[in-house]
Amino acid sequence: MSAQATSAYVPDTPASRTFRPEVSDELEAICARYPKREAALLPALRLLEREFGCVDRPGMIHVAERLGVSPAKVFGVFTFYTHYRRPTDGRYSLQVCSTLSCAMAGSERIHDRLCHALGIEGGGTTPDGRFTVKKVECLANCDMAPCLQVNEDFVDRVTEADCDRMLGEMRASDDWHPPAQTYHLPPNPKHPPVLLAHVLENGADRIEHYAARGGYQVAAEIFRSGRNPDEIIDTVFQAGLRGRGGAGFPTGQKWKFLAKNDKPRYLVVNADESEPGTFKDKLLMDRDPHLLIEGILIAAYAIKARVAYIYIRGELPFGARQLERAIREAEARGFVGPNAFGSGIDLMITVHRGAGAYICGEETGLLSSLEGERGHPKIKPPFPAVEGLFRCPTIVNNVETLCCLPSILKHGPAWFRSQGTEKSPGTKIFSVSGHVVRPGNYELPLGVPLKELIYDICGGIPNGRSLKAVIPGGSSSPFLTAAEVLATDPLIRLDFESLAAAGSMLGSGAIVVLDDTVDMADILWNVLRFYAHESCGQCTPCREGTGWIAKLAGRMAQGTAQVADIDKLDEVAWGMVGRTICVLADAAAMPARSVVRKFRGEFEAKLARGQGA
Amino acid sequence: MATYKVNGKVAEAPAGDKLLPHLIDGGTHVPHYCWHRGLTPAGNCRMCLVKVSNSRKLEVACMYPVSEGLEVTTEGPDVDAGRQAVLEYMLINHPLDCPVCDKAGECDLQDNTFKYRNGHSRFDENKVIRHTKDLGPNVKIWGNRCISCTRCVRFTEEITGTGELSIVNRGDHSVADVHPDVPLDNPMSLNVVDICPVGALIDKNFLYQARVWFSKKVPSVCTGCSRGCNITGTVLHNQVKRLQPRENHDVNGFWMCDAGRLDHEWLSGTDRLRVTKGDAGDLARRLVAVRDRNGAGSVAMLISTAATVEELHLAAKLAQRVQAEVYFLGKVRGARWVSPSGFAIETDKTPNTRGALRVFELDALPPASGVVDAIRAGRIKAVLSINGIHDADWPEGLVDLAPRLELAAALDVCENDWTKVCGSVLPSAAWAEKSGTFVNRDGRLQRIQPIVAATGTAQPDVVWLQQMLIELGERRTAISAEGVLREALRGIDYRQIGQTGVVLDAPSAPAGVGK
Amino acid sequence: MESMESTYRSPETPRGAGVGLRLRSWLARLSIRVYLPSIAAGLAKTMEWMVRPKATLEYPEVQRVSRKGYRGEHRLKKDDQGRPNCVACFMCATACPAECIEIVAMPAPWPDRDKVPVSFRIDMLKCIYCGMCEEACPCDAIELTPTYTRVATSRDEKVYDLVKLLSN
Amino acid sequence: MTPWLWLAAKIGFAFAYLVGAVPVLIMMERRISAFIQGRQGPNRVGPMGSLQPLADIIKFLTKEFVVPLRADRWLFVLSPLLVFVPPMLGFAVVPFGNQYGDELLQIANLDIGVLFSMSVLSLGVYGITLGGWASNNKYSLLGSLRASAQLISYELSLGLTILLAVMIAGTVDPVRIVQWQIEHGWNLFGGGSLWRLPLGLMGGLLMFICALAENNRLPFDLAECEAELVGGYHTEYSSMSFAMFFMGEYIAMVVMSGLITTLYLGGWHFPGITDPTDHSWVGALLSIGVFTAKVYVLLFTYVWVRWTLPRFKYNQLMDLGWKVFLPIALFNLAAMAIVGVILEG
Repeated sequence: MSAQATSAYVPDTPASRTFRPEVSDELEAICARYPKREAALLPALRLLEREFGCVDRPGMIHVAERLGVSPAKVFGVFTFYTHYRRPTDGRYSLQVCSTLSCAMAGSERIHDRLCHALGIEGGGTTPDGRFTVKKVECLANCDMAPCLQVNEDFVDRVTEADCDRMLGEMRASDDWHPPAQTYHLPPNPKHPPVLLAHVLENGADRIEHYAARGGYQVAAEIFRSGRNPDEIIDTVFQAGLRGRGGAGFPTGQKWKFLAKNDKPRYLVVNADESEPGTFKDKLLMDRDPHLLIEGILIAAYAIKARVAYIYIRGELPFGARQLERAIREAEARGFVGPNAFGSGIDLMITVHRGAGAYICGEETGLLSSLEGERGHPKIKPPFPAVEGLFRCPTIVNNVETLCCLPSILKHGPAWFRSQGTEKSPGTKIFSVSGHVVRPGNYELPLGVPLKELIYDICGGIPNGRSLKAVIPGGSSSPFLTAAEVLATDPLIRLDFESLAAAGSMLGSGAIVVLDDTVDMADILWNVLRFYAHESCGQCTPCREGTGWIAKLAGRMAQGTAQVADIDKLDEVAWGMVGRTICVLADAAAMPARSVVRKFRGEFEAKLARGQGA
Repeated sequence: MATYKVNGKVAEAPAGDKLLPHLIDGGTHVPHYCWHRGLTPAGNCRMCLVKVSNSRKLEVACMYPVSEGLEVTTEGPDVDAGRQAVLEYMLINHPLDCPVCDKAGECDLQDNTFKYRNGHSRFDENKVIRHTKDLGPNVKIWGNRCISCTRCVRFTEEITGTGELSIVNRGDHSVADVHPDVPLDNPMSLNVVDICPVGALIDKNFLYQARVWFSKKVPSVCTGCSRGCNITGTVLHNQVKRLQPRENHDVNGFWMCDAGRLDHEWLSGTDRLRVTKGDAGDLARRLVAVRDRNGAGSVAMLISTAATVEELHLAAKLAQRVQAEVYFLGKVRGARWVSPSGFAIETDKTPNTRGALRVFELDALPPASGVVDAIRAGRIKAVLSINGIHDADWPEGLVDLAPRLELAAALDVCENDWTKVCGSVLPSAAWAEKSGTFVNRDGRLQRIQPIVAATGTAQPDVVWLQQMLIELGERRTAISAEGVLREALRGIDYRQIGQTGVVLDAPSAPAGVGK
Repeated sequence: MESMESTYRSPETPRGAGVGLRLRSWLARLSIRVYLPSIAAGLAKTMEWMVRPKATLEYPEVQRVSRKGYRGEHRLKKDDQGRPNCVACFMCATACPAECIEIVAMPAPWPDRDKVPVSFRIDMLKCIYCGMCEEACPCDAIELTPTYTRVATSRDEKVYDLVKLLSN
Repeated sequence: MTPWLWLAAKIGFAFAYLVGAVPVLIMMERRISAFIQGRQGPNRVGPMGSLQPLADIIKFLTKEFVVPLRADRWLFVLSPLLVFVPPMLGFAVVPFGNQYGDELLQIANLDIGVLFSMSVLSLGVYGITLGGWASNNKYSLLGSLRASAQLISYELSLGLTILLAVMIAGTVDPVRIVQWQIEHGWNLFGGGSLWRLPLGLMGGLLMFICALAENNRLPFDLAECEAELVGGYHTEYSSMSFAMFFMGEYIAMVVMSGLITTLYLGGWHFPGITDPTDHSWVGALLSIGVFTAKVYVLLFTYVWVRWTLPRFKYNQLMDLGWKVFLPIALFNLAAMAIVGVILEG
């Protein structure tokens, strides 16, 4: 211990931090984009990180002074988010994704390899302050598992050999970056994509490309013609578009709930894609940001919002840069900004980066975070549509939802309804990862049989293995067993109703396929560890319960639990359901209960073995 | 107003109001941690679960709005099961170190656990360890005990506006903390200890001083400034161990300042006067003798504004009898401090300036410096001081002029330069040792009562002054402080004053008496 | 004699008994009247006790070995580093029905605990040796030893302080 | 040796014999009571605790003699002596051995020795009565009254049983009673005649029981019944005066045992051990030894009975004395007289 303590990396902490004048101006510019100065807290911490390499104590005090908040609040916010660089982080922060798909692809081995090569323990920093290795939660790159993030850059499909090579290169250079991420889209012959139609095309992220393929026409038409916003709402309502973020709430309905008062209205784009297994929004934002911006324009017009914020998760810096550039491009063309499309409407779009908190994907948590607070969800009612961001009526929509808008308005609700099912119309991007031959994003009409997706479209289970379980909608959805997936009656279709009837949910459409090699206890531990790590800590049942069931699952995975602990896990999980402000506790409890119930025999056998040994 | 039902009984409250305060006011027991009447509700502890007719699941009463026809159930197996579950979660990472926790005995978590849990835990895992450290000069945190209710955080944000506290980390590592370089050091910081529903935040001054179940709690009024915050004193072995605010919305709300809270240490200090020098009757005779020798106005009385209304009344009688000139001794310190929530700390650090104005029927109190001038002028030949302030603003030169006096006498609580030169010194009971009333700056008459017994031969000034008056034939027998109050303010007795006081007249706050 | 009769009721002669039985019955009644057999039995019993081994131990040459659970004088236990186990929680003082325990606490100088006693006094003259303190102790710090022989020559000596209790 | 010297020697021996018995008895009483109760008794002072009585005496001697206020001082001082002296006198006629040369081992060879001893022994009650009265204490007075009533009650039965022995032996001279028993057999067993056997047994038993009552021994120690009367007649006595009561009681026990031995247990003789014709110093010592042994067996029985039987109630005591023992003793005597006349003329 003592040897390690002496060799541990201790950074020098300066007595005070002060922004350079130009950074100071930048901060003021950022503050100007929010109605309250303290809302610029997260971007301000990013500035600290950029300017001084990390967020440290004097830096926090400086930011507190600049934003007029207390240092403790800054400290509280900073400790809430995991993605900011700590003073103890090394020059290169190697963040290994440890969540489901990556874990199944062997991220644990990558992590251990890195630690071993650097001679440090997980979470530690080399004594020279050069390298830090840590495990992080889902990096939204599940089809490229296992995934590694070096500072802010992604490295896909890392092998142990890659690790050694990269470490060598990083040792040699002070400013090493991995090669830019390449994108792929698996072939999907059955259904021509709508949203994903152009993502792989060269230059698809440029406004020229987007405009050339007919982009911004819908928005321009709406803005210039001065259409009645309620008409647009009605159109969306008739199209039956349901939220693509997870809950599946009808978007038009949500818009109609907006409080009728004279407060400013806000449109917030939920780009905090952090549900394990989901990686659709990342692709859209990285490759086709203008599609989103056009969607934002339409939605903002419809709900009479004059300010839109894109809350993008901190782990997606490239996406944030793409969006910012796209906004600048759109501003240059007069689509965004004062007097958009010459309509007299001033529309400001701001990209707001999160910093590593799954709970900020929950809409009220996201709003708290956007206000510069810890990402604590708020009690509903009042719903954000009545009292949301800065206590004003606010609409929070998912990236994919907004991306659907241009085509809906272009082709009309009937066209949209012609795809998918009666109650779940339209197409949806399904992010398939895990044990399938061709993982990736598939845009399919809702109502596609799950079986068909796995076996026909994705090419089935590789290596001649058989199916064991499927997570149909991100790790917060209850698991489906192979029998349930393969059954023809009822046939499980990928739409909101069919999955709800099967006792699970569509969620964000993140499908993780597990073959028969996996140990369900390991999977459960992995999932529950994620929720324990991501619980905001506000409500007692969630704060304590997620940790408890994760520890229980941990002992089960290690085989040191008792058979009676299976029931205990089930009961403890049940105690969390419906007792909290947001649904994170339910999101942890429901899959946990489904796993221990559906795979009880496997758990019992394992634990009985463990006790015997 | 909406009509709703609580456990089948009809109740009324404004629609849209949160349920919990109305339930509590209606006498229903609803356990709660994060909710505090003086703070905005947060709804995060999930303890105040009740069943409402509008919802399938249990709802938290602190955030649920009252609506017409709502039916609320606050007890029964469902509700108890919900609370039990929440308590179980709350306890799994709680260290359960009640034996060494100062909160034990007055801890909400302990009480509710006793009520709802069976003493059994299903938790076999390792507990999360959080920090134990000083948050500031007066407050220490035991992070393991913290239940993240955020009462303290909201207090520093909403009441003091200083925001030194925040919840840091997330999940089960959440704990209240300060920024490492900015300690919790505001004039009201110790209130967070009172509102902490568990033993996470502890008053370092009270740390390990007493187990509360051995101690006694006595209501009184703070004498630290003219605000007159209502307080409760905790006493053990005849020593005041701590002072806490007592709820009074007309004076201090739920709070008090740190200075007032810590203003009890001198009560058992070594400089307290414990031995009588001289004798009350003799003193009275000598005062009269001085008057007889030198004529009316040759005697001065220097009365502190820490004297109770009763003492002032008797002092006025004495002054009349010996034809004394009366001057007043005060204590004015610092600048007025007002929190964003409106809680004020006054500069007049004596509790009864207004009472003195009223009893002596003056518009302004002659300051103590007048005595010095009068002695210098040769007018005053005897000075009797009546002082209950342990560090009063004595007028400069008074002590040096003592040799020019025929008689220097003091009724005082602590030894000071003046009592050292006095021929007669009668030790007085301090505020915590006597009964009496004060009029605060807003004209509210409030009552103190003995928290501890006086040491040595110290007596309340009411006793000393009555002995003097008896000697002079002004009175036949000594009566209680309450009797003196009835005499001083006709028609008011202690029962009427009660625990929260009565307003005497419209306020015009005096600034206190300078040197 | 009335009272005697009431205590020792003569056995009734069964109806229709034979001569032998009647005679025996009569003798029995007589013997009770005369007390002599009872007295003889009593004398035999006392004689038996006289020759038995004695219950008394020759204290102090022979010391009684206290049975398990004997409640003698208190002691405060120490851990392997010689520090008192006591954390000054006052549970013993709270449980004590004789109110003979007086503790003054202070913050602990060691990191592994919060609170230690700076003074721990038991007035052994007030103590009723009920063992409730031992029952109440959450740290297994106080226990009642089998020691029962400690004498003192003044009242003050019987007020045990921390040092004494730790060395007891 | 001159007769006077002999007399002085015998008196000296008797005095030492009686006074010396007191510490022995104290010791017996305490050790036996302890043994019966499963205890050890005093065993610290001297070997086996043998010096404990000495310690007691030193204690008594060094304690303060307190005369209660308004007590009759003279009688208060006198009464312990009255308890102490008469039993000693009674020993004068008891033959405590055979004879050495011509000299009988008896202080005074009175023809009517038995009657003398009876009369002298009953004087002891004066001491008790006076002591109780002189104490000026109601408990003492009650105790002493009880003692006198008890003495009178049992004196009758005692006298009748003594008479029985006298009738069997046909003489009132103790020496000759012993002689008769040597020749015919112990009076306890009827003096060698089968028909007298039940009478003798009954007489001997009655005499012993009455002796218990006479000596205020349990179960008849109503006079000093602690539960009701504090200490009875000697409540107010302390130091040596209390010790005198104590000694008087023990000496009375010894004398009474000597009398019973003489009248019913064959005196100093035991067949096969003593030879009545052996007047050498060896024979004399042997006979004294036998006498002592018999006396101490009786004394042991006193103590044994004390720690076996509980105290009677006063009414039971009186019932027993008057309604049981007196008729039995009378019947015994009458049977002896009538049957004796019929069978032996």
